[in-house]
Amino acid sequence: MTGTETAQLLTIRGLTKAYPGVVANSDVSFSVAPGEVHALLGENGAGKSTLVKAIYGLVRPDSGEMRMRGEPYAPTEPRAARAAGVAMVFQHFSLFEALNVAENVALGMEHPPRQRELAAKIRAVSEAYGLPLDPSRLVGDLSAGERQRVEIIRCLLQDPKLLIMDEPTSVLTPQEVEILFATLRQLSAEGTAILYISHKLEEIRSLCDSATILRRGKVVATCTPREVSARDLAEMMVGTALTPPARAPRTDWAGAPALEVTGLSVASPMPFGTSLKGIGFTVARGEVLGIAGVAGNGQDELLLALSGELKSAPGMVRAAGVDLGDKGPNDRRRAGFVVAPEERLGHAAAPGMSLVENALLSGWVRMGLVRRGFIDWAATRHFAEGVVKEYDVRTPGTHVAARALSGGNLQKFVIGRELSQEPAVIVINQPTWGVDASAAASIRQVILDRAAAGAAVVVISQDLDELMEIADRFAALNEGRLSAPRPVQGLTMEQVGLMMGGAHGMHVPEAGAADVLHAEAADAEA
Amino acid sequence: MLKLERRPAPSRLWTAATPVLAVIATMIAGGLLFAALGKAPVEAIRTIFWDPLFGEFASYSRPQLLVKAGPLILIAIGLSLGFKAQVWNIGAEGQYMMGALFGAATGLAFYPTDSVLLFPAMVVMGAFGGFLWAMIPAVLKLRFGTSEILVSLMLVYVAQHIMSAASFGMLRNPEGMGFPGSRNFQHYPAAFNSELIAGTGMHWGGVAALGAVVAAYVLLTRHILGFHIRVAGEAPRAARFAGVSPVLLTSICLGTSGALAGLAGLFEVTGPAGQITTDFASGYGFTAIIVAFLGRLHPVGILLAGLLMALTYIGGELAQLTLNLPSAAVQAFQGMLLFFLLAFDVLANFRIRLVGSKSVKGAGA
Amino acid sequence: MGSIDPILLIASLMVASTPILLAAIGELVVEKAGVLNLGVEGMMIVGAIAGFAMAVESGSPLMGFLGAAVAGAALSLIFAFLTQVLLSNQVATGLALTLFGIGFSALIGQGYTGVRPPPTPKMDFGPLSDIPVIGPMLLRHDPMVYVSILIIAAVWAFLKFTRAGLVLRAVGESHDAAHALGYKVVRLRVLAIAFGGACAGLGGAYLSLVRVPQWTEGMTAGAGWIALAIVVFASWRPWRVLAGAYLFGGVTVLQLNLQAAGVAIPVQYLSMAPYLITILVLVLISADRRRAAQNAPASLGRVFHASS
Amino acid sequence: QDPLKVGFIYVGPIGDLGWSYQHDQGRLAIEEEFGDKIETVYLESVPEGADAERALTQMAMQGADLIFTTSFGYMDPTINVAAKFPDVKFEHATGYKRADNVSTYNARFYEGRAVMGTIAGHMTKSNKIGYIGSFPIPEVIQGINATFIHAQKVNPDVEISVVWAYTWFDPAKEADAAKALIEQGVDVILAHTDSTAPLAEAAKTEGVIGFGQASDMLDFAPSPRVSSIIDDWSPYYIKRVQAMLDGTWTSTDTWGGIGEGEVVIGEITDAVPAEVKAEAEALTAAIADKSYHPFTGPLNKQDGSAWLAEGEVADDGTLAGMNFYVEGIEGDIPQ
Ligand SMILES: Nc1ncnc2c1ncn2[C@@H]1O[C@H](COP(=O)(O)OP(=O)(O)OP(=O)(O)O)[C@@H](O)[C@H]1O
Ligand SMILES: Nc1ncnc2c1ncn2[C@@H]1O[C@H](COP(=O)(O)OP(=O)(O)OP(=O)(O)O)[C@@H](O)[C@H]1O
Ligand SMILES: [Mg+2]
Ligand SMILES: [Mg+2]
Repeated sequence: MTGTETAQLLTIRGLTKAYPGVVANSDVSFSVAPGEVHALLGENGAGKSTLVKAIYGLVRPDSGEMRMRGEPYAPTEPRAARAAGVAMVFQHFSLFEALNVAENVALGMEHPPRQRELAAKIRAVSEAYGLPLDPSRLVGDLSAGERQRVEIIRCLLQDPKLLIMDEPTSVLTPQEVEILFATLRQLSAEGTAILYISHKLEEIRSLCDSATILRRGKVVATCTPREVSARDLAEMMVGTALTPPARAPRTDWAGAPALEVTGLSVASPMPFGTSLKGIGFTVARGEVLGIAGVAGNGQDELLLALSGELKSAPGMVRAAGVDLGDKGPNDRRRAGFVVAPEERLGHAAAPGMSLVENALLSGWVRMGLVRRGFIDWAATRHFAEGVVKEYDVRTPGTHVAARALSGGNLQKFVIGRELSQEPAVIVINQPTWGVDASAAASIRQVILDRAAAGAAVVVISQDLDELMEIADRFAALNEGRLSAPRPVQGLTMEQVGLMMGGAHGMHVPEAGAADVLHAEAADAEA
Repeated sequence: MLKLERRPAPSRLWTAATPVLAVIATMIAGGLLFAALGKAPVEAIRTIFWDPLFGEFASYSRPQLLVKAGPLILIAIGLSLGFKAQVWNIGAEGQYMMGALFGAATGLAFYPTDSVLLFPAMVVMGAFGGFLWAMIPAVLKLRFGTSEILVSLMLVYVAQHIMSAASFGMLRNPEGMGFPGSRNFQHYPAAFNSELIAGTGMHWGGVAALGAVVAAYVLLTRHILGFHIRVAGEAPRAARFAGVSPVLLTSICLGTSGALAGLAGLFEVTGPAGQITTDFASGYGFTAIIVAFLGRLHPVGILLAGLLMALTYIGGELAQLTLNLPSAAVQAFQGMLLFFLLAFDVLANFRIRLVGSKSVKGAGA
Repeated sequence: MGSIDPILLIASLMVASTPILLAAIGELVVEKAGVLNLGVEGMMIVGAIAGFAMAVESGSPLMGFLGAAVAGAALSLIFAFLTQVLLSNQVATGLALTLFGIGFSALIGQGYTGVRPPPTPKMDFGPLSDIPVIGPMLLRHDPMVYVSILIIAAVWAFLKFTRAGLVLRAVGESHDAAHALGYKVVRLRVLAIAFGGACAGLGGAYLSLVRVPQWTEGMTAGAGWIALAIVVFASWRPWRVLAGAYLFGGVTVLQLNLQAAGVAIPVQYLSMAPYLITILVLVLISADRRRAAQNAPASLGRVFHASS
Repeated sequence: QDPLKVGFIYVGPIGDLGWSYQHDQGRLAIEEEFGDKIETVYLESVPEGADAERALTQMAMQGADLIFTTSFGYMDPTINVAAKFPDVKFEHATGYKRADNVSTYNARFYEGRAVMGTIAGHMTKSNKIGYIGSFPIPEVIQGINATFIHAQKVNPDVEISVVWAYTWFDPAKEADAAKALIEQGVDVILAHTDSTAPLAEAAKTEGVIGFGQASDMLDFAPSPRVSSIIDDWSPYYIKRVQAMLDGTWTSTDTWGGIGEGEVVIGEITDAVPAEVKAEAEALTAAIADKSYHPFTGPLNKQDGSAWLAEGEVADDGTLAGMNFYVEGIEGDIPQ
């Protein structure tokens, strides 16, 4: 055992974990020192989450070894990991909507104090770190950013030696990200090691001391992010060179706006959802409107209201001058709408059904696959095969269940199914969510091509870079309200952040926040 | 340790094989149960499964299978549509009774008549009665979000009381010496649902059941409505995306299952049962739930499952007669059949793996 | 003829409601853990015969109740195995459990028809039970009436104040999140199911040992289903289960009392009343959708499969 | 020669301790009586209607020579199956349709009720007796009337309250009904439902008595069960099987009572004063030797209209279709 190894907080060597059909981690080795902010980079499915789940005791590696401060470390359950000083903020929140903040925090702690003390502690620590939280509120009523604070506070209260954060910033505004980073820097200064997973390369460059890059489960590179460009990082992840999408010159189409939304207000159908309040915008033919916003500010509801799944009042939605406000999804499809929701499995596609059946799902109206109520399966199969071929969907055939496709391939199928219907209006939520860089580029390209062909496009996305790349105009959703759209040209990140709502009630942590924390932790022990 | 791995798509082989496996496992476990009761297990199993089909008096019991299976299949087909769409109508028993009541009341209102229109009118009213009764949970679910499981079930008890009130009051046979129960339809030819071909056990109820199997098959495989029902069960949000209105779909599923249960009740009361009595309902509505699952909610599967269930009833009776097997044993046996089916179901959707505890090096070093 | 004495009415509705009360509070815990077990009727009736047989064989009603709890829990473990390990559909499995329980209880009960069980003595509160009104109304019951109320209180305190109760609610709320935090979802659910089975068994035994007392086939006569309705009716809150069960028991007893008192309401309508009133209250409870959605365990009835 | 095969079908489980149980006791009695000259088979819990017809057919096909169908609802199925099997003899309980190979039989339970009514009239201190009725059918109404007439005879102040349970068999409901009656101040409970639940409920309150019904229910003696009215089908079954063996079976309509041994008054316990017991026994004897008929005038109907004149005896036809209360009973018969 070398000296440097004992100086490290966590050392991983030769860790391998296989799932049926995929090796999620293959012979992965790296180490993290106390106070180090270490990035894990990689494409979707590269194995980052699997790796940190192994550290947190949720996944049992098939082989390999882990050491904590030089001691063998093999947590069999998260409790053991927490006891060893590991805390984790999950990629998909591990929160309970019907429970309050204090209860949620207590669930993530080993020996939580009594509710009243815990509430006081949450208040003190959250104030000290500039992340104010009311312990008695139901988590279901919190915004995405506030929910993440719950997760972070839960970790902080345990006084962790190693803090794992799996894509924490995808739900934050740029201002909130700044505050989070201040918190993390402070923790790192106090000696807490941080393992940080993100797809936002600029963030990584500004925050992290070192990076390990994974591709298809293997470590392909390590580097110091400050010293390389974001583009280099991306190419290391993908393993090929990337080309940005090309835009055709703008054509000016005559006539009424293709899509006109006025005073769109609907209540959310979800128990803890966000209602839409007086949304209005127009999109001309050939135009791409980008709608940004932190998750949970009404994106899902906006998509539902545009697709017709959520009924609005007459006059609120018009296409080429025709009122579709109170029409359902299929009437809107007849009027030229196509919609691709964010959630591929379960919303855009039925997981257990074949690709042929999933092609029928939304394609039958515009593609004429049903005659007098009876399904023309041959034509449907033909349509599905066409989508698979044209959009390069990698699948053994159209008979396989949607569930069996990888996320990226299913996304290509869904986008392809919608875009090949000769649409007049396209609404897409998160077009490249969970899709690797090259596929993402081709999806963006198709969207631009459709716009060039005269379709009006609404892209809702949390990826600001993506919106900047393909949108003509830009608007932001904030608590169910839409800001006035502005041309993308000349917009700064600062302005974008403010449009998204700035930093919701947060402020930069005070000096000495850690003292509060440690005092609290000492109390907890007592 | 056993570990389950989800298959990317359900295995066709196992989907077909598991019911057979379940029946075999039930035979074994049932044999053990019968042995524990001091009966010869092989003989008991043979009496239940073989004799009604190929035994000495099979020429009588085979048509009876149809008579018994008819209402089960008819009701189960309706229920399966709902179950596929995750609409849980478990009060078919009540809808069955209301169908019988509406239909019988129509017939009796015109007593005596020999109009050929009477029977078709009764059929329509029977279906309507069941439909109406099923629309109560539908409306309450859609309007107030009330659980259809509980409402449809509570309505069974209410229907039972209406049934008994009717057989003592409104529909009581005026020539019945003061005894409860309506006139017997056997003696009312215009309203009687007689055997279509003597000795086959086939009456209009059986025809309707077969018709329902075919219609459901076509609906589910060829028609967009059937496709929407399947999507709604598979992924409710995807169904809404596909433009399916949950209100409409819930109403269609509950209404259809109610109408079919009502039809079953009508054909039963005008045929095999013959009259409205307090004890008219004998559990078809509940047994049909089992038939629906046993048939994996597939029309052809339900057809086979209905026949299998009828077989266990008739065979169970034979076993009671010839081996003194208590009727409770047959009921427990049917419960086991369903348990095994559900247990083996896992094989269709999951691969089962034996995992040894692989060592993680760090732990030992 | 006579009029109805409210004191006696309350005293008798407490007894009449105890079986459904016990079964319902057990099911509440099961549903709070995110599991829908429709087999309550089956577990109750198996509890009824098992408790009866135990009491008769041992001569002790206490042993009977213990036996019933064990038998109910044992039967519920079939459900637990099928739904939690083999991931079967909970609705179908619950129905199968009921079917099986009714048949199975009839089988093992064959030697016990016509047997008289040992009497369950009343609680002795000494002179307290002579206090006017309170005494005859509340203090002259058998111990199980008080045990059932204690169980309600215990479940309430457990869910509200203990960490295990918090974890149970968390598992029912989101099994994936609970799993991610390292809680043993399946283990906890199996325990909850067993508890529900034990309570249903106790409820059944209360029927066969105290309320009737006798063993007869099919004697639960739908009480298990009522218990299920009461859990929804109570919007998953323990004290409301008490209120719901007493309301239902009250309506049942009241209709017989009205008949006995010679009130001229048609009998058929009176006997439908408990079911109609249950439906009515279910509607009122669920009409407030947001409240209903917040109280209902979000994972209720969903299959949990941890893939890692 | 093959033994005579005798079949029974029961509407409930033989373990119901009531109606089906008593018929099954009759079956056991003929087995006892005739030994291996006969063989018996039975089917329990057979729903009325289509299932009954099939069960009967299967039984006939399996070679039964004589079949007892023991519930009113089996009437039409019995007639139908009998037509298909002219060589098989059928006996239908409580019905009114007969054929060459179908007999009917019933028991005059009201005779027993008259005795119970006499005891009840003497024993009640509150002058209130309670009656749990199953369904409002003639047989049950006969019982209520007979009880009331004889209770009133010995105690002019007596009142009767009737609770309709709408079930033959639901122990919990029967217990609740008994309890409701007791809370109304009733201190004698009679039931025309089949479980022991009403007696068990009566046992919980000091001073309340009841009667065994259908079977003797001796477990509850000496109190609350002070006597009982037992359906004893054995004498009839033995007689009919004997007729089969002798080859003298013909289609008959039998309505036997105490005299024929079909209705038996269970032992009257010491909880009943000796003189009351003696009076009850005298009444039993008088009914048995036909010197007294429980429905003997003068009797008025509930609405005060005359039914039977002084000394007039009700005819069987009226009794079989009885759908009215006699004068003095309050409340309506549900329709
Ligand atoms: N429970 C599981 N069962 C089977 N395969 C799994 C499971 N969890 C993950 N995988 C597979 O393992 C691989 C690595 O997944 P992982 O979640 O670690 O990726 P990731 O790098 O975190 O991706 P993302 O950026 O999308 O979060 C993927 O192919 C994934 O599909
Ligand atoms: N939970 C799971 N159970 C079974 N198989 C899974 C699971 N998750 C993923 N897989 C399988 O693993 C493979 C990889 O899936 P995944 O979605 O991780 O792909 P990916 O590497 O992210 O690819 P893409 O870049 O296209 O999204 C697929 O074939 C998928 O069927
Ligand atoms: Mg991940
Ligand atoms: Mg992926």
